[in-house]
Amino acid sequence: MGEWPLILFTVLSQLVVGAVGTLWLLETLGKPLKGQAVKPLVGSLVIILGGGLLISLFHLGHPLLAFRAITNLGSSWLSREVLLFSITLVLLVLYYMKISDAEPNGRKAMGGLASLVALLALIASALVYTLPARSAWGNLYPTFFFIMTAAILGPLYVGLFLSRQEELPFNTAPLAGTAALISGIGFILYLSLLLKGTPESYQTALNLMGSASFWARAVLNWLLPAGILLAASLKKTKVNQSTLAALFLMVLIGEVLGRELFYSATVALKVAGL
Amino acid sequence: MDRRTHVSRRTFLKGAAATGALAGVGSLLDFQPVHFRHAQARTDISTEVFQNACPRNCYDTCAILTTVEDGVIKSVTGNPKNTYTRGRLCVKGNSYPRIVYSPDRIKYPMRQKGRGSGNWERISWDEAMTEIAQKILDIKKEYGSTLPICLNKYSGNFNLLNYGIEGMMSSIGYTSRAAGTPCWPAGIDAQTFDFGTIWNNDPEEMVDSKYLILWGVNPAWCAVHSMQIVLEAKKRGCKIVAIDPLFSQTAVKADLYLQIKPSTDGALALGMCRYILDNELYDGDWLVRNAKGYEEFFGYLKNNITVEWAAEKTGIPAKVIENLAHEFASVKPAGIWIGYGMQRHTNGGQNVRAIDALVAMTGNVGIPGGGARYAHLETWGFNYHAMVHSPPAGSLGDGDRLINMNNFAAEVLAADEPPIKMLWIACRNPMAQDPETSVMQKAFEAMDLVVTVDQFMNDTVKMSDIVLPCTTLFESPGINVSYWHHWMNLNEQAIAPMYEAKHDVEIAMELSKKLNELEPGSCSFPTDLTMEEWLANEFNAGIYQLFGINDWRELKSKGPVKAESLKVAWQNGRFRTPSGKYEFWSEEAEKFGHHPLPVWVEEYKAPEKYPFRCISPHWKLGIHSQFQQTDWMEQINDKPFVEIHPNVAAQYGIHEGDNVKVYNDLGYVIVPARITTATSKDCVVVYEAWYKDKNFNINYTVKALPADMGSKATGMPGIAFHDNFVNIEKV
Amino acid sequence: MKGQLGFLVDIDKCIGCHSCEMACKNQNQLDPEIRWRIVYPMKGNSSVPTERCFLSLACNHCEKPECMRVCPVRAYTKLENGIVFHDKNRCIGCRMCIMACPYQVPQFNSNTKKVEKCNLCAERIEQGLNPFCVDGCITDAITLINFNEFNEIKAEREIEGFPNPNITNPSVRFIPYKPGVQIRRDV
Amino acid sequence: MRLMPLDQKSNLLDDLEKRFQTYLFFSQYYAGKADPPILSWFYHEMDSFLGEHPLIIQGLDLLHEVQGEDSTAFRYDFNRLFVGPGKLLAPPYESAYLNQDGLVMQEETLSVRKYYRTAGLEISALGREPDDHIVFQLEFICYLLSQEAQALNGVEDDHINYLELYRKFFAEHLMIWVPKHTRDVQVHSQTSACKAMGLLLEGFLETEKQALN
Repeated sequence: MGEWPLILFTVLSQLVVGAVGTLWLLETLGKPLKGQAVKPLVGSLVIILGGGLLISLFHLGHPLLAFRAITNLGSSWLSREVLLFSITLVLLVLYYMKISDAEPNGRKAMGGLASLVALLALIASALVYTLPARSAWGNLYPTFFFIMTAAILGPLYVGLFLSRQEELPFNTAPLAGTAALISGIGFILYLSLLLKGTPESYQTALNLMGSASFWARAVLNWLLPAGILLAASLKKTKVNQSTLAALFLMVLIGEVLGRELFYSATVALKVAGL
Repeated sequence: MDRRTHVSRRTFLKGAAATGALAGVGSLLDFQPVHFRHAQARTDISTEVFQNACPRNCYDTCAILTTVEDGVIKSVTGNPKNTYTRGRLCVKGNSYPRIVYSPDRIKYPMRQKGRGSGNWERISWDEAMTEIAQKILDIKKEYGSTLPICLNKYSGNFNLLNYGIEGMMSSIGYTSRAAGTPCWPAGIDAQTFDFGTIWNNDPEEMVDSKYLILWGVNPAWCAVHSMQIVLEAKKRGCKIVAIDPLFSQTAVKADLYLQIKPSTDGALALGMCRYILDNELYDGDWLVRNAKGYEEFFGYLKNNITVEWAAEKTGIPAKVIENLAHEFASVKPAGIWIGYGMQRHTNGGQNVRAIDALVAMTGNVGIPGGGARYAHLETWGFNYHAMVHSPPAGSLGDGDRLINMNNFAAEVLAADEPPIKMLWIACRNPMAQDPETSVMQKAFEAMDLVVTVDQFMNDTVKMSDIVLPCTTLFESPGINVSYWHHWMNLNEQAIAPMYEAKHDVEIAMELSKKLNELEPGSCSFPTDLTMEEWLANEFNAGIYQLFGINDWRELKSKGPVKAESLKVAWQNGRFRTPSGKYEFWSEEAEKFGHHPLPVWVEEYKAPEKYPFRCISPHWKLGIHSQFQQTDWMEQINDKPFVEIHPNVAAQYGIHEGDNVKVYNDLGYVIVPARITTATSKDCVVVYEAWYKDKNFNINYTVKALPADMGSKATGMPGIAFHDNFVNIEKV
Repeated sequence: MKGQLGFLVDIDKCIGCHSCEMACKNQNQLDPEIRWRIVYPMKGNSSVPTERCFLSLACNHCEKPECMRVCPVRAYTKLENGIVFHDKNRCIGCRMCIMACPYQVPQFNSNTKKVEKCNLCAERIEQGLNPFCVDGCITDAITLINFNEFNEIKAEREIEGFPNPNITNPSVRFIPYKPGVQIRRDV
Repeated sequence: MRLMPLDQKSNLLDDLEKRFQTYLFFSQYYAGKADPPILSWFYHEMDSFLGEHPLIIQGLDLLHEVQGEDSTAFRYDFNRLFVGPGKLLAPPYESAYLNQDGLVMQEETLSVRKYYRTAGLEISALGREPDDHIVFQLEFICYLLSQEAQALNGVEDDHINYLELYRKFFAEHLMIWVPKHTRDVQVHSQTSACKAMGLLLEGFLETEKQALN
């Protein structure tokens, strides 16, 4: 359980990536949103990402030397991740400063740029864990899972934040519901891949399925959001704000549990037989 | 804070003066620190390398080089000048600095109020010596002799100077002594009957063997440097055979491994002898020239032994025995290394004699690469000046009273006229290592005074009244030789003794001074020699000649030296038996109650209630109760365990790691199971060791059952540690 | 010296005595929880019981070291003699290398809060000496080899218990255990 | 450099005196020269300048109870904590806390040795006792304070800035390990005397840390 800084950082940063992307979609597909509604949202993303980056420092033995971590851009995805998320943070701040009702196009471009860099940062983050030494990770799944985390948490967060103040061009909740469904199905495929893989993959799958928090997560993170949100969108009813808040909280807990398992259940290559 | 009153500066200074008085060290403006001195001028902090010698009771008795900087040990390594040690240390030797600098060492003389209470007070050396000396004098007065004082000292430190502790005891009068050895006596007697004494070829020339049987010996754990020699011999084409009831680390490396039923080694050797006899593969010439009684031996074989019988006894197929006998008798030189484990049985001595006979009848005695290798004492011809002292004039009695070390607890309790009232323990941890631990507890409880000299708190120290801190090998000089290889290693003092630790000889001198102060003439132990003088006094012309030096000080520059002339044991054919020949027929053996021939003696059988033989061999991360307790060893392994065969485990529903109670009438231990095919269905294995802070001691189950031999050479029979029968259950 | 240094581990000779590990610890003055070289006991099979066969491993100084690839601070460098050198001064204790090494070689020192590992006694190599483990091995089971000159045919690149060498191409070779004839009672 | 006065009324020499006496007392205590009667004397005579740190208040309250306490129980407790022969429950060695292996005579001990040498001293039992034993460290500070006082009085004309050395030694050694040690004392002591002395020492060092900053 020593990986809490990483768990929080990855989940929070992915929330931000999802949120900034959702916001950009909203701004692009509809008419510009009101600056006074968007500004606090972007401000909150700055705080969350900044906080996440700060938390991630506690993973280091020497947090004060963290600035060194961008010195191996040539081959280290960790260096690239740190750099890209730092740029994302800067872009978000610029974005925040640009938000005013006077000039919507410039801020849209800035939002687009921030979303793009944020997505790249997220992919870099996933590639950090794409390690051949860990057969459960050495594939496309870390990237898939990280994107899905962003795709579930982001729309929910933005929807929750904006729903009271703004009439949105489209409902963000079904987006999250669909992502939850895809994420859940993706995980079933992932498990079957692990069970057929190396002994270490197999053991990882057993660790996952044998853990209570895995099943808690399945309910909180996949079944309930997918069920509630998709049912609501089929019935064309709007999810009320308190349900949305409850769902967001459930998903956040589910993602954190899932990320904890991502680190703790994974079995490294075994040396020797014992 | 209301109740606290502010004192004026005047009152305060009055108080301060009182502190000063308490300290006796003056005041702020006139302060002389008591624990400091002016730093001695030094331009640089020098690095020095010292020679040390590992003094543990171990075949390898390694030569060590110790790097010291500014008076502190930086590292230890093997001394490459010793071609046996080859500049390498074993896992234990490499961990030495951790022992010297553990903050948990016993630092000062301490007295316990209430044995086992943990209530210790620090006392000065003078107080300690006064109390002990007074007790000795009181005992002498009350009982008219010093016989109620009993010494239990053995091999925790095998430095020659540590025999000074025996010398100290001799110097106060006749005392009671733990006599004998728990280690190897049955085998010594066996070889003494056969050859006249123990003497093995230089182990370094084992590389020249063509055929080598490692019989009941596990050098991969207990003599690692010899394992290298064995592997080198194997590389050069020597066939390595391991015979052992356990699939030991050594057996794993052999060309051929035979899993023999425990305690039936003699049957296998005799079966082989019979085959060799029938097929006329023996060395007739050698027998005619060198042996006494081989005709009788051949007669015994013909009338009593068959290969089929041996197969039945040992569990080894007849065909395999025949092959083995054939190969062994057809290749020269062929040798056998006889381990100590295989003689810790009620028929252990006889089994060794049978193996000796096998080596002798094939003419492999007295040749390079051959031999019935067991041990030797040929390099041990020192003066024992520290040890040999006469009692003071007027001492009553006619000699020391011997207490069997292998049944120490019971014999101490039974001693009468006079009873034993005081114990002095040095270089031993009997509470952890001796059989029948619960009886040992009672024996300690019955004493008036128990003095233990040690480096760390252990089960024995816990049961003592006074504990005295002793030096490690790096803190006192000495000299070490081996009972296996032929080297002599000088041990230099590399660092100052930590805290108030003293060497056994220094303790003896202190006690002698105190005794004579309280009652002049009560102790004859010299008090005015330096440690170097004590060392010098151990040497004599014979030793110098054997090792090719003129003065022991040469060792300081020369490093370790080897007795080259001893290389091949019995090459000259002059055996030290009464007949001067190798004795198949030994009247000496008969005198000690044995059959004169190496005959088969039935092994000790499992009682119905306790179907498993519990073998408790040595453990690779420690030697007896030393080393396993250090943190580096704990990193590798930190718990004892019992090895159980998979079939037995299945039968008892035991899984890997389950706690298993190993018990018999005497007691029990509870240890986790390790399920392994390294043992057989009729044996469980628990390695003997002392673990820090763990309630584990296999000796709670071990009965003080004597081995068949040992009385001739060591004064007492050995102990049949491996004839221990137990039952197991999952808990 | 140029080339690729590495270890030849003769499992047939190794008796699992831990002297190599302890010599390393003693001479390099390591903290007790840190083991630059580890003697791994192997699970048994039909010819050898559990814990009677061992795999002694230190850093394998891989040709394509994962630790070096993933390290964000360039604490790892590959010296011209092939040693994968870890510089404690640069390390910030992110533990990325611990995740990435297929052989679990880098270890986190909770005292220094940095990672450390075997540097193949680089300073000794410069003086023409062997690493401490090689000199400390009682049975000569560990040899320092230079892959530029190495052509021992008995040496294996892959062996049971040793993780897939195709990831990093480790600079270690093994001579496998050759069991003798065994006459065992209860197998 | 000037010390923050412990009490605004006093002058520097007074400050030095108080510190000196306190360190001296603790060093005497650890050298095994104090027993409950002396400790209760300490309680009566010295509480005035130990400051108001909560640990000190707590310690003094506890020390108040010591007067009737059994000297032998205190002695056994003291030995279990600091002397032996068993595993020490609160080893009085810096290295036992700072050395990762808990060994003495390692880097940590030698760095203390270096400090002593900077002031021209070394322990008389060099190589026999670990230089970082608390008795030596406390006595060393007494020496530094005394040298500083003598310099102030013009008795000694030395180039060493003893006060600076004290401040550094305090920050780099005493303060780094003694709080860990006194916490061990809290956990393992069985008598009020040992417990109280642990609290007082920790409280005094805390006060001093603030004064030195």
